[in-house]
Formats: sequence, structure tokens, C-alpha cells
Amino acid sequence: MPDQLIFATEVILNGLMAGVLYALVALGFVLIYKASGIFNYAQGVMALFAAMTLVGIMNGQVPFAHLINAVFGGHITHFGWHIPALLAILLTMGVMVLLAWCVQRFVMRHLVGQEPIILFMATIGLAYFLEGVADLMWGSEIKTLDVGLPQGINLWIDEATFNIFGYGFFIDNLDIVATVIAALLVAALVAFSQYTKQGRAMRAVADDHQAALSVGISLNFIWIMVWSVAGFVALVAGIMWGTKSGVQFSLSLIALKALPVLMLGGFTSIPGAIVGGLIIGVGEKLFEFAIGPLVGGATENWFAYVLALIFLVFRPQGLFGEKIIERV
Amino acid sequence: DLVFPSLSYRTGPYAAGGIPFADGYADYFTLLNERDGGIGGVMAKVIECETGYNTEKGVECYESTKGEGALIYQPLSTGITYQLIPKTTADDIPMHTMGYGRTSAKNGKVFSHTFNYPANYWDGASGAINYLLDENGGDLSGKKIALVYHNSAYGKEPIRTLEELSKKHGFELAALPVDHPGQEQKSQWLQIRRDKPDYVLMWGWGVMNQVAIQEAANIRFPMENFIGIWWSGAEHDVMPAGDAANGYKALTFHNVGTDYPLYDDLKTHVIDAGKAAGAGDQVGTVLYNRGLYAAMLAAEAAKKAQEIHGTADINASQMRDGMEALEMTEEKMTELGLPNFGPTFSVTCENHGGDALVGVTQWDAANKAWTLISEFKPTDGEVIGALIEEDSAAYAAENNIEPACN
Amino acid sequence: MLDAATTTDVQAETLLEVNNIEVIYNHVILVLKGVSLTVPKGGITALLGGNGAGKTTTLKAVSNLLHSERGEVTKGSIKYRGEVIHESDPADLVEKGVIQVMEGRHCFEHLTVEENLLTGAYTRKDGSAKIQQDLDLVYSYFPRLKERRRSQAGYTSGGEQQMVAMGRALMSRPETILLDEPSMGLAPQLVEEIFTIVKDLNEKEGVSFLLAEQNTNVALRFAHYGYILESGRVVMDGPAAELRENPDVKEFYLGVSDEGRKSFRDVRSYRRRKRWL
Amino acid sequence: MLDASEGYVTEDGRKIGGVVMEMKNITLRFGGVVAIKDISFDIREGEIRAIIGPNGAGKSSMLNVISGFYVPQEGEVWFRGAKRPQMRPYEVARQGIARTFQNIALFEGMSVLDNVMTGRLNYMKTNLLQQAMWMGKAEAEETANREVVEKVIDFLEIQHIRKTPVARLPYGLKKRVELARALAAEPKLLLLDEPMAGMNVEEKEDMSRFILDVNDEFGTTIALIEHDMGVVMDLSDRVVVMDYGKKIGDGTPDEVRNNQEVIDAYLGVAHD
Amino acid sequence: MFYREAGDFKVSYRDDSQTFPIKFDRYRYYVVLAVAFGVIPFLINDYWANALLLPFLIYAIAAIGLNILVGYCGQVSLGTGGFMAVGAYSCYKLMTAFPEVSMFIHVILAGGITALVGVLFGLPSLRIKGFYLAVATLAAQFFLVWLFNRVPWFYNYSASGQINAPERDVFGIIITGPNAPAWATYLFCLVFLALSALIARNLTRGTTGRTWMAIRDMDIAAEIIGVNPLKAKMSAFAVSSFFIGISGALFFALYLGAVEVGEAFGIQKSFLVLFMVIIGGLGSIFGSFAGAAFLVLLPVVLKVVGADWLGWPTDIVAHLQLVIVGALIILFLILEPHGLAQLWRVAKEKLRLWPFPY
Ligand SMILES: Nc1ncnc2c1ncn2[C@@H]1O[C@H](COP(=O)(O)OP(=O)(O)OP(=O)(O)O)[C@@H](O)[C@H]1O
Ligand SMILES: Nc1ncnc2c1ncn2[C@@H]1O[C@H](COP(=O)(O)OP(=O)(O)OP(=O)(O)O)[C@@H](O)[C@H]1O
Ligand SMILES: [Mg+2]
Ligand SMILES: [Mg+2]
Repeated sequence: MPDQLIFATEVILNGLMAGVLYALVALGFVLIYKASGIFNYAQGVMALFAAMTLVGIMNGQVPFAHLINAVFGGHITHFGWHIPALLAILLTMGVMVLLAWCVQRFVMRHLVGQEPIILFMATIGLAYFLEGVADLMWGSEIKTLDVGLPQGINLWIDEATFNIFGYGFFIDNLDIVATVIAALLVAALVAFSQYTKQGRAMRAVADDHQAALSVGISLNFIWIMVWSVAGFVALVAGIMWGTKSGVQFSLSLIALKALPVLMLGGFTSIPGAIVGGLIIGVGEKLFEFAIGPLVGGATENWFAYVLALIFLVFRPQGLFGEKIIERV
Repeated sequence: DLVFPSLSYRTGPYAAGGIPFADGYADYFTLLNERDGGIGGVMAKVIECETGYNTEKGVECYESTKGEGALIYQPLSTGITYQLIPKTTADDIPMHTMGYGRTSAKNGKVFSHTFNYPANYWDGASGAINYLLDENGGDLSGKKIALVYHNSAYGKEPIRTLEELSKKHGFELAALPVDHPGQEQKSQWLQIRRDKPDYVLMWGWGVMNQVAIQEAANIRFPMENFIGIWWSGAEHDVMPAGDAANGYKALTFHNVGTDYPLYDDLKTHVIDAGKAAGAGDQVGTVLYNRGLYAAMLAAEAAKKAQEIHGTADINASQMRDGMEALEMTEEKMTELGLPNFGPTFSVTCENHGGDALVGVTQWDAANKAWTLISEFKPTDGEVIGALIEEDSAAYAAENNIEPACN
Repeated sequence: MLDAATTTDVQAETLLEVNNIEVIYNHVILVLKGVSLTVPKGGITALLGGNGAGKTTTLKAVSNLLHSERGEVTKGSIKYRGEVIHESDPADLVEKGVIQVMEGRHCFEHLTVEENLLTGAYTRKDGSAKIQQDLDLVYSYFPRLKERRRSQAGYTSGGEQQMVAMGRALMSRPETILLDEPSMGLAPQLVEEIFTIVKDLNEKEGVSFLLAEQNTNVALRFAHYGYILESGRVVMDGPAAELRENPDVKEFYLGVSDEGRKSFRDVRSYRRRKRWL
Repeated sequence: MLDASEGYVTEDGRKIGGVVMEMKNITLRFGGVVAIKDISFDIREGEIRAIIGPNGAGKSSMLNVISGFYVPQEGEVWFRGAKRPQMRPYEVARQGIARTFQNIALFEGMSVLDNVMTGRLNYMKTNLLQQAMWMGKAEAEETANREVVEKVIDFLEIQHIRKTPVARLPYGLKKRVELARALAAEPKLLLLDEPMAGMNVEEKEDMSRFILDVNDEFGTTIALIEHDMGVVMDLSDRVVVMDYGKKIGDGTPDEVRNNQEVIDAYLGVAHD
Repeated sequence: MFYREAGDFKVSYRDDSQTFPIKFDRYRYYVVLAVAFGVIPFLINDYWANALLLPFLIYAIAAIGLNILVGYCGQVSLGTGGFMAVGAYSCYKLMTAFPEVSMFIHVILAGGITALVGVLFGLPSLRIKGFYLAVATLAAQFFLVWLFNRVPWFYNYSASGQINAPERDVFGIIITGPNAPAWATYLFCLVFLALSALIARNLTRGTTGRTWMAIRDMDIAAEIIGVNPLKAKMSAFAVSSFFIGISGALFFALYLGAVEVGEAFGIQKSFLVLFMVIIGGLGSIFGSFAGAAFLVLLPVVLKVVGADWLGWPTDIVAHLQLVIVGALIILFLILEPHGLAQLWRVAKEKLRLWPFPY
């Protein structure tokens, strides 16, 4: 039995790590929801777009090459240069800021004061659009992303735990990096939204567009800012997940892994995203480990949602979400 | 014209697999047109229709192309296949599902218009076990084999066969489902790490392949002992894992590389002439070859049909007859400039599935190339045959089909 | 009470000038049919009129909040210090010193009372010490808010929210305030207080006001000049003192007739309504 | 003038009956905030009962307690001589208590007519299946209720906006529609939370007329919160005054008006 | 000028609450019905039926169902795919268990079963609201798909895990399987759509509809004025799931003929139907039609234009299609956030005022 216990511990540890990766995606959702009450369906596609752009820039791919070739003939594909990862990340960030500006200019600005579900729908439109553009721009084949993050089993932990338990734990280096980055991100974002003037303005915008306008908060500025930050978070998530599984369409589906996290942690809470991620990560892995074999496995997808649902029944606003104000 | 619709998927989650296949399929017909002036003097026309691997779009594609005189369908998706089986039968158009689709369609007495030569999933399962038997001197008893599979109808295909085979050969089978899309497989691979199976088989698709190979590398599972089905054995599946993927194996029913005379023709008539499909950067990849192979088989069947019916301008019904009489021999392939490109087989009414020969390829990360490491070898017809009989009988009963050969 | 109108020079520089504007909601609903008015620097201008007359719409047209309600100014112009403003961003307008207190409170529900007030200072650049000073000032105006400073605005009572909305606007140190029904839902004492604050600001700091108000009585008592709107048109305007004496205004807006104030119990029979249009 | 059990007669000669609703020692807390502190008062059949007090005194909260939306930590609510068990707000509504809200709570996505029709929900008896067919009973019921609603609409003079979506209405009209919705329920007890906020004198007069007429014609008991002292003093039969959650006065308008504590806390100056 | 309601007086409340109070609308509606039932069946071919009309009719039913839940009752649900799967699988089980019984009854029963499942998964809505609920309904989506994939009983233990619609008939006319004539499948779906629309319309213009809308617009106030939230929400879930179940059954039995749950009823389906509802117009039956038509037709039109007429490579067309659909969605929302139905209403209002601008 102690064997089982050790295995369970390993599963829990890995669940925690997986949870951090989910949380990275969830963070992007939280930011935009907090700042505009928008449930940004496009967050997953943004991660994909960011990762594709990063790879494209690193490899010196010509954007829209396929389209250009099809329209004008010719066979251009690459500029023939190779850009170091760090510089490429900066350039990609520039692209994400540009994207944020476009979103604000062409979408959000025209939808001030609309109901949340309409804004949600607009982000769906955006997701389609962005997906199409990403594919046209960089092609839909799978790309390898390597910005130099370590990957694979962490030998030190393996050895250390082997000496203690007689069984070496498997912890992925990438997960460790992700954890560190996530921790930094969360700390920075919490500080920003809770203690700065812009953070306060951001929350004000989420509550009431009109009132925010009336006190002189420029929605346009706030939105560009928030979408840029969300773009940055998407880029980080894209790098992590892209390193793990290659950069490809499915990257946009990681959003689905983030939703239960979001629900459980609360749509408006940055720390909630992390805590939610950890709970979901551990919960689903443990369930798969303990119960999965009895019911035929592959329970992770739905179990995450059911777990979140159970939490919600007791706390309808999620663990850390702002209380839903019910007054007449 | 001889119309060959190509239900391709160059977009969506599986685009990476769909693009090379569609390119290969189109390029082969372009070659025939450019070099030979078509098939038997009639030009071939490929109508490409994007399905995005989506069943509804597949239906739309089928309905919109069937009126153009389509000779043969390659639906390239198990879901679309299932819908088209009754429809094509009713419309008297043959369908070729090569290495996918409904396995029991091998039984031509029930599935008159569906062909799945040269090999199917159950052949794949058996082929993998046979390969392992060879490796282990014919004895697998006491070995542990894990199956990591996409949790869908496709992924579940080999389970029945493997279960039967495990009874027969005495190995222990553990099935580990991975839910779509398969980006998170920590649980499964931690379990593999704990249970230490001797071999891992994989029925994966899309991103699941890349993640599985990466995770296998992460837990340092020996790649030589990791074998994927042919849909888990393309370049893009192994590339993201880099050097760590070296030694990974995959099943196949056609050969790899570009080392064939036909590719020289292809280069002069198609690629250098700027007539290549898509971006033209897929030539020689595993799935490109598969598309090319599918096109070659279709063209050969068309030739056969022309021969049988004595007319160059065949229709779909005649094409079906051609497919049912198809015979692939080594001489024929050599003549086509593709020596040993695929297994030899012949099709009959009773057997729409060919001779079920399966080979194994291995990835060489240093050279970024696949090599065929095991020739095309027969599979366990005894076990598979029984399963096919059972499943097709059930289908026949459900749909009031009187199994017969006409 | 002292008549404010006599103390200030009303004919000072014109700050805000609304010129024959027409407003359409949703592309089809015509609401303002040519409204013109001016707000002089240092004046308190009242905008009176019944429900649906278009007071709120006028104020929103000025502060550019119409867009978010799918409304637009289709004719005429709005100028602030001679600059056309009805095309610009609402945020720019606040920078220029015009701020609106919206009808129906519109607090930021999830922010605390204090955070609500601080958002009012969003556009200010004169340092946190000054802002803190003003915060204290607002708290001294509305002691009730100080008690509730840490609670979420969504949970405060209607009147408290009204105070938050007022206080928030004051926090931006505006030059001109557009006040939409400040007295609504406030206890009578507080109504007096709020208008006293308005008057104070006006006299001591020279803040100009455009005030939409149903409580005609109080409004005309504190304002210098008044406009009466009806169905989207200005039907009467004049110095507050004059309006107060106008018999029609007296009867229909102040509820006093020749016999003095009538009891609400005595209006049971249907009354003739006088309309200018 | 007050007779404990049997009611009393007002100055203008209306007969007020026995106690309909009695609040006994109600205390309501929200975390640290005590919104209502140990308050007791009663409402009698047919009377117009006003609740006044400074902002944040707990008036709206009191109405919420009556309509079952807030559950007080302590105290009892007696309705028609029986202690009311804890119930959901919609069950309270079924007992014949209708209300309007301080921050207008109309259904913005519906037309005025539909809004008012929702007031008649408790009279709708057909089931889902009958309604799906829209024949016989369902249609008859709809038409019958529509007639009642049209009367209310006529009564409140909002015929011209019958089909307008309420989101487009100006504030004052919304208040009127809300009243219409409450009246459509033909309640025994009508709770009005600042029905005249945001109205000018003329409109307040209209509103007063409606309130008095309802009270008169249907004998509806009314409890109302209002900050306009003129209205309160003129309309109400008895007034409860609250301050910081406590009751600081209760009596006829005249008594209240001259109560020093009330003057200090709320009125400021003695009101005429 | 073209569109007048003046002179079209109502003399009874009954007349006033009918579905098309304006004569002009009423006649147009009759014409559409006549064409749909009397003309199209004679013109229809396989392509029109299978590629365009069937999906349109079936999605329209689903959209009406979802619109009741989201548009009328305000409970955002992303479980549509799962509920359609329930309809499909119950229909399949019924079809194979009782081959003699008419398809008509099977489809209705499938709807009924889905309604029960819908109520079960709707229960959390009593506590959970808004987007939280939306995400919570994903639990239903994933769980149901997993269940149908996992328990072989649902697919009659077939080796492939797929379900195939055997040949069944209504009044002796084959309507499922490959031999069903196009006109028959079309008419069968059309009948269901017409009935669904009628029932939905009846429910939404009456008491039930008003309780739903009250819950949607302000649930607390609704409860205080006497709406029983449990009853309102559960009836919305039931009715909505009923329609969605029917559409799922038709989708499987008449349209696709063979279904694998994860692919046909995956989360994409949930989103697709939700898009239809929002694009068409929340809280509008007409909008459900418009939304379904838009999202079924647009990709086909774009494909035909791009790939067939202009001859562009299919992948570029497919990508451009995404770009265009996305841009159009955004554009429509900017033009009119309340969907195609509202766009139509505004257009009518303008017509009514014509030739004056307002
Ligand atoms: N968003 C809107 N869409 C359509 N019509 C509107 C909208 N907002 C206001 N209206 C219409 O504009 C007219 C004027 O409304 P407005 O709110 O300006 O009146 P008001 O004078 O402020 O009234 P109140 O004193 O009741 O607040 C009303 O008839 C109203 O129906
Ligand atoms: N749900 C709640 N949660 C927390 N505090 C609340 C809640 N409801 C009311 N309060 C507090 O209780 C106190 C009384 O509120 P209430 O709304 O009853 O005041 P009121 O007398 O109606 O005031 P007004 O005249 O301003 O409307 C206020 O301080 C308010 O902030
Ligand atoms: Mg107003
Ligand atoms: Mg109140």
C-alpha cells in the first residue's frame, strides 16, 4: 500500500504542475474579464497566434507567403535569417500590442455598453478571424518551438526522491519553469490590479462602461492596455504549451482546459486562477489515478468540469471571485 | 474527364496530416496528365473539397461533387466514411478507405462499394504484435504491452484484436485512453512509468502524437519499444520532440522516401514545372507518399476498369469493378517507377482489403528521415478474419443486407 | 434665502454652447428636436422638464455618452470654450474639465466606496497628497460615506450611492459639472446640503453647473438661469428668478397656485394640463 | 384616535381596519452592518403607511424583509394574524403582497404590456402543454387577464407606450410602469419604495392621485417609502421613522412632524 | 409606404396577441409556408436536401431550442452538443429496439428523454448564474459525450463505436437510410421545424414566456413579484432540451445517418448553435431561423465562390472563410448587437416611416 501512496504523491505533484499550466491560460481570461466583463473566447486562439508568430519570426518565415504565392505566383517562403529567441519574443510582444490596438479600434470601441453575451459573441468572431489570419500568415503545418526552455525529467528530484522513497518522482523541468513564471506573473498582476490607479480604473470599466467614461477613464486606453497584457499572458502560455506539443491548431483548444479552472477560481480573481488551476490539476489527475481505471479512463476532460461545478454549487462566484451582487 | 474528388483537410486540428496527403494525391494525377496525357487517354481531374475533418462538411463535399461524375471517394476520415458507406452504395460509387474507416468493410460481400486495401486497423494491431513476436523470438508470453489510444471510435479499433491476440500469445494488455485533443497525457505516461510495460503501442492522431512522443521521451521510455499506428508515424509527429524521438517506430503499408524513378518524373513534370499542389514543400514526406500511393491505386483501378469494360471514359460503377479486380504486383509497381513502394496484393469480391501486409518504419532523428526496417509481412488472418465476419454480419443484419457477390 | 442670481454676473464668458442639436436613438427614435442652450462661466444653469422631456439626453449629448446607448447627434453642434466637442472622446472632455454625474447613480458596484471616489481622480495629475485632501473634503461633505468607505458600493443604500456618484465627480476637480437629478432619492436634509455644496463650489471655486432636475423648487432656488424642456424642445427659458414668478411654471412645476401650496390629497380629480406645444 | 384591535377612522373619514401585517422585533445584519435594529410596527387594513428616514436608515431593507427577500436574523413577521414561516419571495407574492423597487426593477427586454402582464402571473393557471397549443383555456385565460391589465394601463394613463420596450422609457414613466405591474397583481398589500423619486410636481400629483385611488377604490393597504415630505405628510395615515436602523418615531404625520428626535435626525427644520 | 400598419385595427385583445398582428406579415408568412410545403418538395435534389436544407432545418430546431434557454430565459448553455447527442442516441436505441414503431414517435420520444436529461443538468442553474453557468453546462457536454463513448450499451456494442441509422419509415415512406428520397427527409424535418416554431411561439407569447423573460431580465425582481424560479428555469431547460433532443435525433437519423459522438456532438456543436442564436437574435424565433440559415449557408456560399468560381486553392479559401465569417460576425454585432432579427425589425420600422427618415 505505501507504494500506492508514493504513486499518489507523485500524481499529486504532477497534478499541481499541470494545474500551473492551466492557470497560465486561465490568467489571460481573468485579466480581460476583470477589465471589461468580457469572457474572451479568443484567448486560446491568441495563444496560438502568439506562438505561431514567435516561431515565424524566429525562423524568418515570410508572413502570408502561401497567399502571396497563390496570388502572384512565385515561391517565397523564408527571409533566410534566424532571430534569437529573446529578440523574437520582444518582436512578438510588439505584434500582440498591435493586435490589442486593432481589437480596440475595430471591435471593442464600437461595442461600448453592450451586454456581456454580445461582447462574448464578438470575441468568438475575433477567434475565428484570428485563427484564419494566423493560418494564412504562417501556414497550418506543425511547427517546432524551441526557445531554450529545459524539458524532460528533472534528475535531481528523481534522485533525491529515489533515495528517500526508493522510487524516483517524475517532475518535468518545463513544469518547474512554468511554475516559476506563473508565480511571478501572478504576483505582478495582483499588485497591478489591486494597488495601482490603472488597475482600479480597469476594474471600474468592468463594472460600468458608461460610468467609467463619465469619470474620464479612457476605455480605449484601458482596453489596449488590458488586451496587450492578455496578449503577453497568451504568449507565455503559447510558449509553454508550444514547447510541450509543437505549435499547431490544437494549441487554441487549451482554452478548454482553462475554463474549469476559471470557474473554480472565480472569473475575476488572479490568485483564483492559480489556486483553481492547482485544485483542478490535482483533482483530475487523482481521479484518473484512483477512479479512472474503474470506469474506463479518459475522465480528465469531464471530471475537471464536474469538480468545478460541485465547488460552484457552494460558492456560485467561484472560490475567489467577486461576490455576485444581488440587490433590489 | 475522369473525376477524382479529393476530400482534403488543409485546415483545422489535423491540417498537418491532411496537407501532405492531399498534395501527394493531386500531384500524382497531375503527373499522369502531364506525362501520359491522362489515364488511357482521358484526362484525370482532381476536384479538391475542403472538409476540415468535419463530417458535415464531408457530406456537403460528397453531395456537391458526386454530380460531377466522381469515380471514387477517399473520405480521409473515419466519421465521413461511416456516413458514406450507405450513401455510396446507394449511389453506386466506390469508396476507398486506405488504412482507416470501417475495418469490416474488408468483407466485400456485405460492403459492396467500400474498399480498404491494402491494410486495415486490425491488420495494424496484428502487424505490430507480429513484429514484436519476431523481435522476441516468437514468444511474447509474460510481456506487458500498453496501448495508448485516442479515446474515440478510431482509437478503440485495435482493442478487440489486441485482446484476442493477448489471449493467443499470452501477453498482458493495458489500454490507456487519451481524451481528445490529447495535449495533457501526464496521467497516462506516469502510469506507464510506474507499470514499466515492455512495449507501448499507440493509436493517436493530431496533437496527441506529438505530445505522446514528447512525454515518452520525458519519462525516458526506450523509443525502440514504442510503436505507433501509421497515422502516428509522420515527420510532423516526431519533429517537435527533436532528437529525443530518435528510434521511434511506426507501422506502415507503403514505403518511405523519394528514392524511386517516379520521383524523377514528378520533379521534371510537376514540381519544376510549377504545377505542384499546395506549397510544394511536402514532397517525399510519409503522408505525401501515402497520398501518392492512394492516387496510384486509384489510377491503376481505373486502368483496370477501362480494360474490363473496354471504354476509356469509365463511370463510377465501372470503376468499382476495376477496384474489385485490382491486382498489385511487383512488376506493375516497377513498371510505374515505384518498385517495392507498397505490398503486393489482389482484390476480390470476398476480400476488399487486400492481403494485409504490414511493415514497420523507424525514425532517424539525426537524418530527419524514416526508414523501412521491416518488410511488408502478413498478419494474423485467423483472428482478424473471425472478427471481420462477426462485425460485418452484424452490419448486414442491421441493414437488411443479403451478403453476396454479384 | 438669498437669491443667487443677483450675486453673480451671469453674462460672463460662455463656457458651453449647445446649438440647435437633434438627437436620434437607434437610428429611428428622434428625441431632441433642436435644443439650444448656453452655460456661462461660473453660472448654475438648470434644465427643467417632465419625464421624457430629454434632459438626460441633452446632458449625455454634451458629455458624449450617447454613443454607448446607440444614440447620436445628427444636427447642430456643441461647443465648449468655442471648441466643437460632440465628436470627441468622453475621456478627453473630462480632461478639459467637464464631468457628468449620471442619472441613476451608476456606481462601480464591485469597487469599495473609497475606490469609487478615487476613480473620480483618474484624470488628475497633481499628486496623491492633493487627491487625499479632496477625499477628506468629500468625506466631510458626506460623513455617511466615511462610515461605509470599505463596503462595496453595490451594497450601499440608494441614497448612499447617490452620494458616491456626487463625490466621485467632485474628486476630479472639474470646471463644469453636468448634474443629472442630484436630488433623486436623497433625504430632504441632504438635498439642501447637496445644493449648498453646489452653491459653495460655484461661488468659491467658480465651478459652473448644468443641472437637470425634477425638483424644480430647489433647482430654481439655486440656479441662475433656467431652461424648460418639453418633448425635446426648449419651450421657455429665462433667469431663474423670472421663471419662479411665471404663473405656469408656478402651477405646473412648483405645485403652487394662487391659493398657495396645494395638498397632494387635493389633486384627486383630473387636472387640466397645460402644454406649450 | 388609535384603537388597538378594531382600527380607527382617519381625518377624512376613511375607515381603517385591523392589523394586516405586524413586524415584531426585527433585526437584520449584513456582516458587521446592522441595517435594522429591533424594530416593531404594524400596518393596518386599508391604511397608507409611510416609512421615512435618512439615507441608509434601513427603509428599503425593511421592505425587503416584508417581501421575503431578506431574512432577518431576529424577529417575526406576522401576516393576517398568523406568524409567517420563512418562505421564498415568490410565495410571499402569492399571498397578495406586491411591490415596486427603489432602483427600478423592470424587465428591460420586454414591452410595457408584457411587463404589466407579469404582474398577473399568480392568476395564470394553465399548464405548459395547454399553452404550447394556445387553444381554448390558455387563450381564454390570456385574454381575460389582458383585460384586467388593460384596465390598469388605462388607469395609469400609459396606453400610448403599451408596446414600447421599457428600456427606451424615461425614468419617470418607468416608475409608473412599475406601479402598473404591481397593481396588476391586485394586491392586498402594496409596497412602494420611493415611487416619486425623479418626478416633478405635476407628475408627483399624478402619482399621488393613483395611490389614493387604489387605496380608495380597491381598499388596498399601502406601505410607502418617500423622501418628499410634502407627499408623505399629505398622503399617509401613519408614519414610521427610522434612523440608523432604529425606529425613532411612529404616529400620525402631525405627531411625527413635531417629534424633536425626528426633526434632528431627518427633517432638519420643521416642515410645513 | 411599403409597409403600413395603419388601418389594420384590432378589435379584440385576442387579435392583438396573435403571432403576426400585421396583415402584410401574415400573408407573407402564408406564402413562405406554402412554398416550403408545396413547392420545394417537387424541386428538391440530393444536393439541396443533404448539403443545405436538412442542416438548415435541423439547426433551426436546435437554435429555437437554445434560444428558449438563452434568449428567453437568459440561461447561457454550452451543453447543446451533449443534449443533441442524448436525442440522437435515444432515437437510435428506440429505432433499433422497436423497429415497427413510426419514426415520428421515436423522434418525439427522443425529445422527451432529452428534456429529462436537460432538467437534470439544469438544476445547478438555481445557484449558478451567467458565464459561470455557461461553463458549468460544459460539464454536461463533456460528461455526456464521454458516457456515450464509454458505455457500449448505447451503441449496441458495435465494434466501431459508431451508430448507424437503419432504414425506417413513416406511413410507409422510407425516411432514414441511404434510400430515403430527398423530398421525404426534407418534409419530415420541415414538419418538425414548423411544429417547433409554432410551439415555441405559443409558449413565448404567453405566461410561460413572460416568466422566462422575467427571469432573464432580472431574476431577483422576478422572484419577488411571484415567479417561481425553480419552475421557470426547469421548464425552460425542459422545453429547450426537448427541441434540442429532436434536432439531435433528426441530425443523426435523417441527416448524417451515422454518427460518432465525439465528432458529431462535440463542443464545437454547442458553440455553433449558440452562434446561430446570437447572430440571429436572442429572444426571437425568426432570429433562430436567420441565424441557422446564415451559419449553414455562409460557409457553403464562400466555398462555392472562392473554390469553385474563383478557383483558389481550397486551403486559402478555407482560411479566408474563417477570416470572413469572423469579420462578419463582428460587423453584424457592431451594426446591430441584437442580431439579424433586430436588424430586420429596424428595417421594418424604417420602412414604416418611409419616405421620411424618422
Ligand atoms: N436608449 C434609448 N433608446 C431609445 N429611446 C430613448 C433612449 N433613451 C431615452 N430615450 C427616449 O428619449 C426621450 C427622452 O429621454 P430622457 O431620458 O432624456 O428624458 P428625461 O428628460 O431625462 O426624463 P426623466 O426626467 O424621466 O429622466 C424619452 O422619450 C425616451 O423614451
Ligand atoms: N445586501 C446588503 N449587504 C450589505 N449591506 C447592505 C445590504 N443591503 C443594505 N445594506 C446596508 O444597509 C443599510 C440600509 O440600507 P437601505 O437600502 O435599507 O437604506 P434606505 O433606508 O433604503 O436608504 P435610502 O433612502 O438611501 O434608499 C445601508 O447602509 C446599506 O449599505
Ligand atoms: Mg433623465
Ligand atoms: Mg432605499
